[in-house]
Amino acid sequence: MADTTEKETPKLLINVEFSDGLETLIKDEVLKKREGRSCAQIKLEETYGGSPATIRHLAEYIRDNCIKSKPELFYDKDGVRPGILVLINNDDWELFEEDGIDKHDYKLENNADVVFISTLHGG
Amino acid sequence: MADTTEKETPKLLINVEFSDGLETLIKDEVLKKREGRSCAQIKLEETYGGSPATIRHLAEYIRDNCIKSKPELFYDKDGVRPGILVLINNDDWELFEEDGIDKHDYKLENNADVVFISTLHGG
Amino acid sequence: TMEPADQLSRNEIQRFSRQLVMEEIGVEGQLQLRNSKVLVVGTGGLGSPCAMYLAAMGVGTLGLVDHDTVDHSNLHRQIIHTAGACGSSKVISARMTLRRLNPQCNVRIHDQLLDSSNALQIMRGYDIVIDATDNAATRYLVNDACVMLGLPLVSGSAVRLEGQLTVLNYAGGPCYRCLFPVPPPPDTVATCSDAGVLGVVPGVIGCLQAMETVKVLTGRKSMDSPMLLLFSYKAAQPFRSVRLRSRMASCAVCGDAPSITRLIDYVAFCGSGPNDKTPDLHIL
Amino acid sequence: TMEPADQLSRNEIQRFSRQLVMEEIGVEGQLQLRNSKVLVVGTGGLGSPCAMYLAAMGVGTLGLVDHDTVDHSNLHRQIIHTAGACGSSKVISARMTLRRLNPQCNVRIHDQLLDSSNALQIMRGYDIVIDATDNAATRYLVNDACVMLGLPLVSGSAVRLEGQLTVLNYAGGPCYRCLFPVPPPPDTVATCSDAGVLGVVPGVIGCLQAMETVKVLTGRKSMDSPMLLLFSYKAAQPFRSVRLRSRMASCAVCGDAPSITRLIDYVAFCGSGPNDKTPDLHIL
Ligand SMILES: [Zn+2]
Ligand SMILES: [Zn+2]
Repeated sequence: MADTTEKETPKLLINVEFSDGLETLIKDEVLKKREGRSCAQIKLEETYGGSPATIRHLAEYIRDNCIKSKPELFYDKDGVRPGILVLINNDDWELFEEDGIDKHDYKLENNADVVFISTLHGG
Repeated sequence: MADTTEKETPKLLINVEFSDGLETLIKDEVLKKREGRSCAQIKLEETYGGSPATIRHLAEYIRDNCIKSKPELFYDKDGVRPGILVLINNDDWELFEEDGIDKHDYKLENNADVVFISTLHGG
Repeated sequence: TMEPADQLSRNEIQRFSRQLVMEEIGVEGQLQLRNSKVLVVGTGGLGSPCAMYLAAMGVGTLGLVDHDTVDHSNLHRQIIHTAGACGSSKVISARMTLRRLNPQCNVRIHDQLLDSSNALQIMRGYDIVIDATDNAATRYLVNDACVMLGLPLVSGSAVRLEGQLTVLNYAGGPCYRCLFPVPPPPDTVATCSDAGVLGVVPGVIGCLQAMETVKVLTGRKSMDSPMLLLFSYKAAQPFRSVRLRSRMASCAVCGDAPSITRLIDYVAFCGSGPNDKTPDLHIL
Repeated sequence: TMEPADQLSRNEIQRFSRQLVMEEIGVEGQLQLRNSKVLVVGTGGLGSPCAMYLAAMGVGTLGLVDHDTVDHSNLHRQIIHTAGACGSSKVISARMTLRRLNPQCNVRIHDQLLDSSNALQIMRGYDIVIDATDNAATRYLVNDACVMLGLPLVSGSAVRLEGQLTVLNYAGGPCYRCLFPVPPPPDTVATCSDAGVLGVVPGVIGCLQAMETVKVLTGRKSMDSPMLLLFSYKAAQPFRSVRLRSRMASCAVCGDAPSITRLIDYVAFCGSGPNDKTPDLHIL
């Protein structure tokens, strides 16, 4: 049971990585290099308006707090912008989309690993 | 507490993989293909003569029960033969050698992952 | 064109002896390579090693599509082209190198910009297609044509210090549009020209494209869950394999009720084309 | 020999522009490559792509050691050699290809079998050594000479459908003898000649050797725990990175009290040499 009397609101800790160019969008103070990868630990509320935190809450948090400029290069009106692949615990987030439920509404657990990757087109 | 009254002796289940040619030494009936890798699940006793099961017990078990022929190509008088690298939970087993304690005496836990890899010399 | 063979020549037995001794290739696999027709779209950083290894390993017919000419700034990564070929047609330069490597390989060149008017005609008759292109519009074009022709697509890409590899439209797996139904905004697409690329990065991915092609041609490609391989020069663990979605029933081209049944205008669809310079934004 | 340069020529700026735009290389990194001397031991399956990409990317001086001649059975994987070079010296054939790719690269050839009598002399003066050899005895020889000369060693190997890669004798990491103090029994050592090899497998590893070399030369190689990269054609996840031990204080050549302080007889040590045919055991 969550104890909400005096203490801080419970938080979720999400391990986020930005890859294949997306890291250039993110503020330097947010990024930590971990074994040559660009990572960030992001604290979310456990619930937003009574509902559990989802990928959408994470992406909106990043858009609002972590992007240097041009948040639309990360998140457009419909969600994470086209051309960004999202991995949840190292699997394509589409594997978690259930019938009729958008993948943005995937519920995050504490300590989840989320990777945002830009698709590459060059060669 | 281990209950040794009526039931089977407790067992350790070890996930073993043979790689880079070593799989050709192993009996077909022992090997299972898992995502293109040559694996085996090996059951060890929790203890041997009162001492916990180690890599040496695992290697001797393999030598005695899993090798098609020529066990000396896997295990010589001193242990796992030269030219075989052993990974415990995906790390070089040498990382687990402690002062004065041979790496063969590393204690195995239930569900440990052990990989035996032949060094390659060709090019 | 090459007649299908049902046995290897003495010359081939000698040349491919190191592949013939392995049960995973063997005479049967070598004949499958010999009787295969592979189309490599793009003879740049990815297409260079990919085409060279496919020819060297014994693929019988290799098609090359490219409309470009060799430039000095290509040479650090496009190892199929020599310094002396600067200014010449890429497919002609590439064919010369492939002939030097394996004179028995039948190299067909298509010195054209692949577009909606010619793609199906060029691609028809091949067994598998390698996407070694350098822009989003051509990637959607190649994908849609592969779906329409029922061809597996070995897709690779590389920019800066990163690379990506996946086999598409194969064994119930996704096509490119299943993964990316909506094209990225043009100003988010980095090219090798403006973002740069380390020469060996497309080298690694191009080799792996040749490897995946051999797996498909010899029937050794796993039908299990489709995977995406991610490569990063800077990471302590430079490779990562990721499980991908299956084919999407909702896909506009390979789905259950496709809305795209003939090739469209891909430059309009993506908002930029193969010849566009990327806006000077220096972001990916 | 080449004088060290402190700026790039116009030709180099054009040729390497795609590498110059990246901060991880840039002008400084490109000059480091330009002023580096890299020795590639072996111009076979691993040495072919490795030397080609190093020359293409702008390494200034590239040494090649090999005593062998090109054989038809090499061509499926040794893409530095053309079919027309069969019968010729490998280092001469390799130099011809490298000159075509980058005439500015200074290629030094050593048309010799590397052995204890000549190794230190050949290797001295290089900044880094690539082990692209094909037998255990030469691997111990190259390792010991690198330790004695204080040179990092980029070690690659490939047989059948598997490959291995690691950087040795670098930043407190292990040398080859730290990993393998005792040589393997000769009848457990598979060679490409008898066990076979798929052409592109050494291609992948050779490219990755070139990549690791660039990291070391430009000072971008992580000093963190040493890693071994394992590659397998058949695995759904074809790469695996493994943490390795550090340098062993007990190592006979790089340890705190080395017993090997000059080169030994490596053929006797391993029980087989570079020219031996492996016994017909067909196991690895
Ligand atoms: Zn689709
Ligand atoms: Zn050592």
